[in-house]
Amino acid sequence: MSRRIRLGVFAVGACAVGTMLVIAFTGLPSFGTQRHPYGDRAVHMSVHKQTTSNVVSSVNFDQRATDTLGEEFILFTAVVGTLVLLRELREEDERDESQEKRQIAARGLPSTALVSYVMLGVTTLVGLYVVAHGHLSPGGGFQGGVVLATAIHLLYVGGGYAAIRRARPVPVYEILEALGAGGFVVLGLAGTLLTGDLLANVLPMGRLGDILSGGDVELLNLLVGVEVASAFIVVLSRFLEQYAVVGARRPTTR
Amino acid sequence: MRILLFCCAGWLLLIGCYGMVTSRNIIHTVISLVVCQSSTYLILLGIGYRSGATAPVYSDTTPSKVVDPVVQALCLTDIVVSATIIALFLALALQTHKRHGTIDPDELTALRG
Amino acid sequence: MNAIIAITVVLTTIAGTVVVLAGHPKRQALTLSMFGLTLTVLFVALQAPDVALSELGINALVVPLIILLVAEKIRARR
Amino acid sequence: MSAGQLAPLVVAIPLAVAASLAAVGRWLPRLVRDATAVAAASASVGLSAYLVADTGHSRAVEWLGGWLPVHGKSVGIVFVVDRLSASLALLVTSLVVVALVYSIRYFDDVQSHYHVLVLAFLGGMAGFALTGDLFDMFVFFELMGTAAYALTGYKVEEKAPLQAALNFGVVNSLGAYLTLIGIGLIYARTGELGLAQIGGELQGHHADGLVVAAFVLVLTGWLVKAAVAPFHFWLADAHAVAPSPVCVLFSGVMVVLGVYGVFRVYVTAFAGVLPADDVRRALLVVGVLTALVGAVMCLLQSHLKRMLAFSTIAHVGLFTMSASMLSADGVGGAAAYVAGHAGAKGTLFLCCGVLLSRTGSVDEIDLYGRGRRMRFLAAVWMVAGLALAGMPPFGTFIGKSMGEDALAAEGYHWAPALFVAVSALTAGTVLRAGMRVFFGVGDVVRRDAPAGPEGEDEEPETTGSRRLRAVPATMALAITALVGGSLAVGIAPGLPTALANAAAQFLDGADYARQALSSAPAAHLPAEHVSAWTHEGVLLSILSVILSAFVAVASGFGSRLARRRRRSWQLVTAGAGGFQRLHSGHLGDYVAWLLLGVAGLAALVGVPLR
Repeated sequence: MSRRIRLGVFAVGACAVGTMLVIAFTGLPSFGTQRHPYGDRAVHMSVHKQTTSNVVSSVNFDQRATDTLGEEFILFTAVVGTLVLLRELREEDERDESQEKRQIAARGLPSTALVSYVMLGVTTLVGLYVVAHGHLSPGGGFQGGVVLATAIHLLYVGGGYAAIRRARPVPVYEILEALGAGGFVVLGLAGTLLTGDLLANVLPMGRLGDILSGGDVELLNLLVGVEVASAFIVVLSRFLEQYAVVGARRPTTR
Repeated sequence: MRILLFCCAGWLLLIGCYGMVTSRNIIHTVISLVVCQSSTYLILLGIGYRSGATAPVYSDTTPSKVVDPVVQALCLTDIVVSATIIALFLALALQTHKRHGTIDPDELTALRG
Repeated sequence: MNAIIAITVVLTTIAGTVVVLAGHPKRQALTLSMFGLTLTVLFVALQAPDVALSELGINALVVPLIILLVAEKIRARR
Repeated sequence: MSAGQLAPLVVAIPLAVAASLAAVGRWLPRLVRDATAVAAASASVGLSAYLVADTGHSRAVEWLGGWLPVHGKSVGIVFVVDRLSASLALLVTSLVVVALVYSIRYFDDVQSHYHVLVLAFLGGMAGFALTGDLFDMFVFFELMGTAAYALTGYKVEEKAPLQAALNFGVVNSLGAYLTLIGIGLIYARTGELGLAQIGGELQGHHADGLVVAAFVLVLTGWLVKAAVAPFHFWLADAHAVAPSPVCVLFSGVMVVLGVYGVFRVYVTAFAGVLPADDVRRALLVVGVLTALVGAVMCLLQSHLKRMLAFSTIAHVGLFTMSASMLSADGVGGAAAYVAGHAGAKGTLFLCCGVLLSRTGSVDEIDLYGRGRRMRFLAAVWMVAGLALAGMPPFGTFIGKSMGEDALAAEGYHWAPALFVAVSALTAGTVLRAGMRVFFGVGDVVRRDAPAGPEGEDEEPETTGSRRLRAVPATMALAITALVGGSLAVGIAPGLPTALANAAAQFLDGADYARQALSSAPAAHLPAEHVSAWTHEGVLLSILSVILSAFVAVASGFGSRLARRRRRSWQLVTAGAGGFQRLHSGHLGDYVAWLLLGVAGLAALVGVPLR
């Protein structure tokens, strides 16, 4: 289709879909409605039966843990997929080592290095805190994992590509990522073995507010933290590698 | 307020689609997809909002009015997970550029007919 | 509270529109980061700190970073 | 342990093995990786078979994590397995085993990523079939999507797979977001996410704009996956370039799961609020459109895999038409058709894989007469082509006959003619290609520019990128299993009756809710006796076989016919060319069509309700 016809088709479709959405929105309950039956039940269950004070974590890792299992594996699959798509092809294997080294040496300034090392420490601590307190306060494995992955990449600002390559043996994180996803499903299967139900709680609950409390929620949170952090480290490293190393070579003519 | 919030979400969805339809660059297409996706979070959280309520986290055990935690749980995992899917698409864009020499949808011609 | 939500909603919508209309991927990465920030504020206003934290990490930081890397890489190949 | 408690393991076991393979696969020899993956998929086959056997009279219900409902209300996620969903899971898992066996001699697989992706794909598909929660469906939908995008783009050294994977991924993601908006809307109205709970809340209410919009939006995602026109564009791209064993899964089950999702959601959640006549009409229109688009486009292809992809689209249209009758015959017929089609179409895709490995091409023009020595492939290809036409006693015949009956019984007397025409067109095209490739019969076409996707060389997909001299035993085994499976579906005694009864169970939404929420005993359904071997059924099938032979000859010698009637032929080719140009491979086009499709669907469902 030509550009104009495409825009025409889009305009017709978009107008109709927009109208449909507006009609649908007028049927919604008023903004800030007090009626949230599922939400109220979830809060009730979380407060009275569980010992997690962050209800969102309770929903994520206990009441609707199967969703999170699925989401975990979407993450896992997407990372494996990215690795497959960015895999080194045969013709690219002949690396130009000297150019690679020059690229690595060119990065990093002493003043920014110091700042970024300090930042690295702070950010890592924040990330660990966010992961560990997911069942108590806002945050958890998903958010904390992202913070941790970002923290390591501050090294790139300070120490350049060489520093980050030392701190980040990518295969280790690939394995950690798989173990995080695998651990989630294994803990779920432990539920099947012990109680008959997949993802049923099998760990002691502890006391509300304690850092070691919440039963499975705490451990699942940690596993998700491991997985998300390693997943983003792996993904970022692949893109960084494409940018810093493969990009430095002459473009493959084909 | 209801109409404002949800119509803005609908606008974001459609403007994202507009971006994808008119895009001359696959990276631009993928970013427009991210904008579309943001509209879904806006809608979900708007639905879960409760006037005068606090976040669904208890500092002590006395329950107070809180907003719907379920939609928040749905959103927060989805945001993180979708980022890796976006990364997958960007990896595809990178390889597409390597093989086709272009990332303009108008010039990608491997799949006609 | 509603006033804050209304203002951030409008800001978010504008930011999202700017992201789509920005021509170059690099400019889009920056505007996307701004869009992520406005969304973060909006989610906080909607009493969703958990979601806001994810949004901050992902759409304000990680995704724009990847986009920048890819855009740079593709520019370098030209 | 109850059958219900075993149901989630169909999903969990492959996922656990996928994660372990990703962790340690790099140190394992290739054989161990293959064996582990096949064993994991086989475990799921066993579990699904047990579920099929156990769900004859009642459903297997499992509240995950033990979050049982209190007074019919729950905070958890439920898996509700009836015989139809268990059978679908069985089909999914069995096809994965076949695909994995076939892949033993397939491409270099570093770090067993291929196996990991296939197992995750399996987990997503099985989860989608078994879950009884709308948002959980969405999650598994995304999981199978993600694995599928990566598998489509697996051959990164070629041009077309990358573009196809992007088209597939972006269009599917957009569909998924629309589904999520629909889920949000319905959550705002009912405050529930479980299918049965949503159905209970909506029961007896007035269908207003919100309900219609929510229904249409939720369906959009599923219909994109089902590749129903005008959401079908990505399918032809993806199926034409994905590795052949993966195409078996794409064509055999992934698109079918989209159709399944549509009917599952309607029956359990929306049947109490949207009248059946209204939905039936809408889905019938969509089905007819899809069948016609697929059949015509199929005829115009010379790239074998793209041809098969359009044939899949045509058949999805037929499944949708048949199931949209919402009767035991219609849904049961669609199920039989799906099983028979999966075998036949899978066979053809695997044959393409062998052709690609041995000749480096899958274009019928390039391959003219080059398959003369390949006796096994020739025989299997022609048999599978005839099965596609609905030749008795293949499974496709059973499904086609039951579907025609169901449509005629509802007063759509033109529908059997469409069934015959569509299956004759698609099967005829396949037979024409077979004649050209394996027998060197038909016009020799000369062309200036390479047509179809990837005119340039395709890389063979086998290990070590050597060309194969003969068909390896594992590949022959997989191909034979698929042809045999298609035949077995057709001749298994009592299968039509069993499927019709399973369909009656599937369609009983009220009973579904009772069993899911209060674990009440199942309502006793009167057992129905159904036979596909009616006079009309057999006659129509023979007619479509004869017609497909006619199509094969006519299109095989098309240019000779064209020389006689130049004027009218030019008109036809011009029209066909214009139609073909709509399938441009342009992502912007696909997004525009998607929005138009949503609008059309909303009009079809919503306008008659006013």
